[in-house]
Amino acid sequence: MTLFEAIYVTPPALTAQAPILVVAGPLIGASAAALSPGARTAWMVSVLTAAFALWMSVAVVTEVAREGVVDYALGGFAPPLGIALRIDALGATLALLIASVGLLGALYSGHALSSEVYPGKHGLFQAGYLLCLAGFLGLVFTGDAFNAFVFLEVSSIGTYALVAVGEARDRRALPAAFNYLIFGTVGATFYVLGVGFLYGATGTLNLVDMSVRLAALGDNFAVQAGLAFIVAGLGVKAAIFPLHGWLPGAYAGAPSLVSVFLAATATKSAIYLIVRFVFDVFPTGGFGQTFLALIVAPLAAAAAIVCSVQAIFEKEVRRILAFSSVAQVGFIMLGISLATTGGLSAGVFYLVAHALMKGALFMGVGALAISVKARTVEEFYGLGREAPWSAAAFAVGAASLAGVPLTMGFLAKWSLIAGALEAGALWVVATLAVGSLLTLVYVGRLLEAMFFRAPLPGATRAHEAPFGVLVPLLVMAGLSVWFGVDSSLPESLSRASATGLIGSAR
Amino acid sequence: MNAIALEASFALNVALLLMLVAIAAAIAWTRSLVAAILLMGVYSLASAVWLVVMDAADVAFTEAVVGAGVSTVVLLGATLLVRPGPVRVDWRRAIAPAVLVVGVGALLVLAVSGLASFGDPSSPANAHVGRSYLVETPNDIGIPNVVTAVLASYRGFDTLGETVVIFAAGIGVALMLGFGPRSSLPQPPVQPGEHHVVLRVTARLLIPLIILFAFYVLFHGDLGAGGGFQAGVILAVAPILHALVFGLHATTAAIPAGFVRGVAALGVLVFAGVGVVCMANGGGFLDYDRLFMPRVEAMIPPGLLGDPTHSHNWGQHFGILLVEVGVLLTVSSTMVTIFYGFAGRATHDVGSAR
Amino acid sequence: MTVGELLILLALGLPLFAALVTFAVGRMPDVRETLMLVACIALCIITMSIFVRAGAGDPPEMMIAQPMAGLEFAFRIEPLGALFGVMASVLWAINSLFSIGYMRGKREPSQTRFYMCFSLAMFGVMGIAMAANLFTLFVFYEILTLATYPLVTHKGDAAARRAGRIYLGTLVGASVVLFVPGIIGVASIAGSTTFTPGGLLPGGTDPAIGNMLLLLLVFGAAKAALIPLHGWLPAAMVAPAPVSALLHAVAVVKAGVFTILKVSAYIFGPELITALPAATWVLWVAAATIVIASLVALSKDDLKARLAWSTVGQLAYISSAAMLPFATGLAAGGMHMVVHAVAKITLFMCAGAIYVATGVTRVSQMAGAGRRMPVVFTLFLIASLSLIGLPPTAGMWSKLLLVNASFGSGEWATAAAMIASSLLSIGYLLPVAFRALFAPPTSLAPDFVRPGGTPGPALVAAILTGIGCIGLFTGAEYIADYLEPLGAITLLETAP
Amino acid sequence: MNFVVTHFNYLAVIVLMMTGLYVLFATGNLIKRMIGLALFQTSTALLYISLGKVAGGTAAIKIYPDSPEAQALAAQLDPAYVAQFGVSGVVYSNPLPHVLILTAIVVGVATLAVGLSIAVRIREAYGTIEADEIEAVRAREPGE
Repeated sequence: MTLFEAIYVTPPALTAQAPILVVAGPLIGASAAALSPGARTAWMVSVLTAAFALWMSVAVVTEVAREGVVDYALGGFAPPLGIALRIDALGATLALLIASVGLLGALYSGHALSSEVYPGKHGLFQAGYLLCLAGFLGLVFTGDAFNAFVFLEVSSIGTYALVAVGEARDRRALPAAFNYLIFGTVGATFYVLGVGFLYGATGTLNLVDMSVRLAALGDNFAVQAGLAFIVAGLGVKAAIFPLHGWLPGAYAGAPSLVSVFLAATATKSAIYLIVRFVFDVFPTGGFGQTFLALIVAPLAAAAAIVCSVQAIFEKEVRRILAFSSVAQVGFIMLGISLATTGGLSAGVFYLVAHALMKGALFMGVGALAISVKARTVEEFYGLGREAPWSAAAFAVGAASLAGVPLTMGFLAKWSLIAGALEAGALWVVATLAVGSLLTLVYVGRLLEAMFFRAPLPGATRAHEAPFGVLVPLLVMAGLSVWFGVDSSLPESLSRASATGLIGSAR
Repeated sequence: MNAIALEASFALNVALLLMLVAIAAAIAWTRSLVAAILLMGVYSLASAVWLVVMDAADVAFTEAVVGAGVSTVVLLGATLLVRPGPVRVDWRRAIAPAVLVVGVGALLVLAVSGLASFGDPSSPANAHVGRSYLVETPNDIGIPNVVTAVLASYRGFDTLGETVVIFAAGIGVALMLGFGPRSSLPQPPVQPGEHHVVLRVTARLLIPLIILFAFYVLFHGDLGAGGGFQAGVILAVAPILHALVFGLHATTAAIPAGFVRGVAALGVLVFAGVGVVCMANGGGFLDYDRLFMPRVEAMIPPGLLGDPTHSHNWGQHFGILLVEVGVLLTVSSTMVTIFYGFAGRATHDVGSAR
Repeated sequence: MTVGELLILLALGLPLFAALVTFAVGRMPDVRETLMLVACIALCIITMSIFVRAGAGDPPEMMIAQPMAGLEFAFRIEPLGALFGVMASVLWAINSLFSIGYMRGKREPSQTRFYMCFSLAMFGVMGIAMAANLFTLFVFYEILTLATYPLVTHKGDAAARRAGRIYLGTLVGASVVLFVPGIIGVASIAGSTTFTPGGLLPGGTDPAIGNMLLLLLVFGAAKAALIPLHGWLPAAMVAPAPVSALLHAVAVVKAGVFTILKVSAYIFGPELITALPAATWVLWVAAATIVIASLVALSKDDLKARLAWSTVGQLAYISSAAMLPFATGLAAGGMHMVVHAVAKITLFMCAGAIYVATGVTRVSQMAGAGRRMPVVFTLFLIASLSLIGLPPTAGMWSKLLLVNASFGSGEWATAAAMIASSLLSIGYLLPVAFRALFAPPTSLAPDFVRPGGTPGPALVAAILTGIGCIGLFTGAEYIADYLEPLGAITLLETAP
Repeated sequence: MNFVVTHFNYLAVIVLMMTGLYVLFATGNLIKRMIGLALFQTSTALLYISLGKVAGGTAAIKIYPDSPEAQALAAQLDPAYVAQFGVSGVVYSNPLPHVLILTAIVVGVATLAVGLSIAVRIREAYGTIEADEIEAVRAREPGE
């Protein structure tokens, strides 16, 4: 974080307001996008809004680097009466990630959308996209348990519709979106239930106030069950095995922009909230960590193995990537449930790495599918020659996913295993090793199809994606490489996140 | 304390809850979709009554309007569009959910055993922040309805989010179902209700009354049960009634779908704009105390609300009013968008994709 | 930029450059191959000057990047690596010469891809040789795996694809599941992965952890083909002969044993190796590998399969050497690495030459073939002698040193296995050359399928390495001196 | 038994919630699923409201302390109770859960609208709203 301490990107008056602007900016932008007369205007609104959110996120990150934690009381009321934003290092990291992916996604949508969504719906689509962006950003910034639910729903309601829009390409998007809506709403309601129990036991919704009161309260069934419901509810959104049933269909069916954005941010923000509750709200070393270690960690390990195997046997590229996401969430949760500084920091690092690589992969799939409607692995045969740049970016993302050295994915796996070794959790090391091996198998299959196979006879020739699609794709893939060679930026952010949550002592 | 009054209200509470359980069981039991939907409406009405017993007047109002009104209409509309057969029941696929439900229920029973007794005034939930709102509202906000004060000011950010959720739902429905009937479609030769003179006259009379009532509910929100949401839903009834009696084409001609969509976005802009104005005046986002610059606030006549002796936080008053207007705009236009979406779909040949 | 850094960049850059040039001028075979030979020779010069500098106590080093704390991408040359680099570059040059003859003789398809991957593999080997730490070594180790994969599947038929899958699966799988956790374990104990003379891991490392790390790293380097991770090597025999030569002599397998030697010398250090029971366990596995592989080799009729199994056994010699609780073992292992490389590449080039000339692959069909190809089979005989360990070939010295080191450290089982294996290798190698050269020609004696027999460049290459087998007999002392920093050996003292 | 009385509301609400959840998962009809979901969400709201009820309290719409209504309400209660838990002489129920549930109800109807519009599009695309029939159609599609 020391990197950011001396950086000032905004005038002081704006810096003080930056936290709320990160969230309110996209909300206002969404309205503007919905009001835009044409597809082009809506796209420009989307890009400008996302850029603004990124700018403000950077301002918040620099402020967090200086202050440690940034508080922002909304409505001028001090918490717990009013709602407060509370941004710690982890929240700032996530915001930076979400806003960056948001901007790249917005840029990408300029061309990618036209082949997937009717032009007349672009304005609404961009509005929905910005609402999702606002929702995820709000989720990682809020310091209020119920406000988090509201932002969870802001992002979710938008997401359901955006996934369903994928019907224009593939009608299976519709049942997938419906499924997602059912799962997601049950999850959100579980979260509300859990918050209800915590509220019943503490009388407050402010997370800081809640943690103070929980520490004084000691063990209580309402509190423990409350956490269980919160983790289960958020676990649906985070696609923690076995609550991931909605994910493969949704990622496979959604328009590629939505898949990119969801894969890179949706599960991540839910994971963030779980971490927040377990490590920040619940007392250190208390029930929350026990719950993670005893319930979540075994499930995460199961996900890392089972879903990797499922990915190996999938035929459709997007579904392979989707199952891979579930498995990778397992990796992340394994790191987090170690509950050590090393493990948590590795989990956060992995989270960022995974967001970037999956973003590049889904963008790559979208770029490759612009000229040919390639869906299955067979239809990907030979695309490596026909669309070399898109394929190369895809390959970089895949390499990072597989953990090839000098990509961010390698460092992520490295720090995860190092964290597990440090914590003495050898079974985690073994799981990670086997999971990585399985990852290599399906990644190898994808790359073999693209680069070492001749196109199927009769397949239409693919063309390179347009420039506007290629640039964000290459940037996204480039980030995976850059951070793989010099990881000081994400490393320091994740380290600060972990020490902010559980201290550097352990 | 007077035990009899408490026990009487407790007995009412128990009776209503048992009634709700019976209705829920009937919903689970029935194979008719229409019956289930109507039972849902009854359920909402019964829970509205229960909510009044629980002193939640605002929630009761909303539940009656939204739960019994909007939800039922939307469900019925969707049912008409999909023309389903009877719900099939397969006992084998009921086993796993039953096990799940029993498990989750057991966990919930365990959880509530950790909660304070029902009605306990000293429970953490009632003693901490909840009580603070009651104590502080007269000073901080200065309006009688504490629920509105919390909703629009203390937790105004939640309400902004809530407005955005509604807006998002409008976007979602519009993306799915389009924006009312396409202009290319031929106008139906016979308007529905064309020959029902009584209906038309009654509707013409009712619509202004509905609009009037909506604004009453909006402005009354500070004082009693009511506010932007309820008012928005009621306001939306006016064009919906118009469409039902005079035909969707007539309504969309008067209030185009694009306009409605714009108003929905405008509502969010109004709400967020209030927040931004507060920020521009040096306060925090949605800090209504900074809604006006001091110079402007001094210009407001003390007797504006008819009671010059009572101290008013003008910023809070106007801030709450403005955001309620924003909520009203978004909610009413989203409700109309949803109606346009479902109703417009009906004029298409259902069953052919797009 | 210092001269040392320049040398490192050149050593890495030349193979990459060769790959690019091959790609660029792929349509002009003559230009392509000339440029490649030029690059080969230039690389030889570079590695030799690195060799000299390292020997003179001025090892080139270079830091490229530091992705994370304790994780460096850096190069530093030490004697073993310098030796490995020279060996690889010289044999690459010779093998390129051979390839040109072989590929043209067989009119193989997709030669451009073939040469490109060849150069990329060399890039990997150079990185491995010069790596300053385990992480850098690992990176190039994987590059080598990936670059050789298209070579193994060069034929492109179902069998080749299957072999490729086994090849990639075993090597990458072992890396991910064993080697990477091993590296990370080292890093989390020592704080870095830098190769440190005397051993990186502190002497007081918990034996339980030390055992685990040693096993992870030794078996993780699956290129060393210790049983049970040997399966990829015979499977990869579907590849063309130059590839087999590259895999078994120059690049892949040597990278494996080189890794084990480096791990033993610079990560654990002689002291820790002596203290760890796992070293003994590895010795037993290696001894078993030596014996089993020799017996299997004896049973194979296909010449290349026989040579492959022989390689499995010979590699286990070097792995044993790395585990011997005796410093001389390391130097002996390093020497055997070179000696075996030269001998094995000769054998494979001979096998390739026979195949190109006559289309014969089975030993049983080669009786009397020596009459028509005396030079090839004489070279085969010389290389066989070196592999068995008989004078006047270099193999004598290295085997003697290895057996001596085993006895010296009380590892009787290892010594016995080595001796037994040498006897067995007489059984599976000598008859090939003898029956070809001295048996009366039968009606089954193969005819040339290619007019002119062995292609010229291939023959020249084999002759060069054949001379090497004998030349190293006299030059062995120089190698021993050079490796002295690892553990002093004097040929005269150890020789009987 | 005492637990059943003091926590009766919570137990009844649990039964309601679980009925909703059961309807949601036990049926394949998409609209019935949405009904189950709505039931589940609405019932969760009842839990919050139960949490906020204060015995003898009234709706949190300020009644001026000296007004006749306030006096009438206070007369029904023990003065000590009013003094301890009342605000300016009137006992109110907790307004916070009401606010939260207002939000939750609105979110519920938003979900319902979006869910049903997707269900309508499913009917148009697949000709059915039964989950197993949709699954059967999907299974016949290429690429599965």
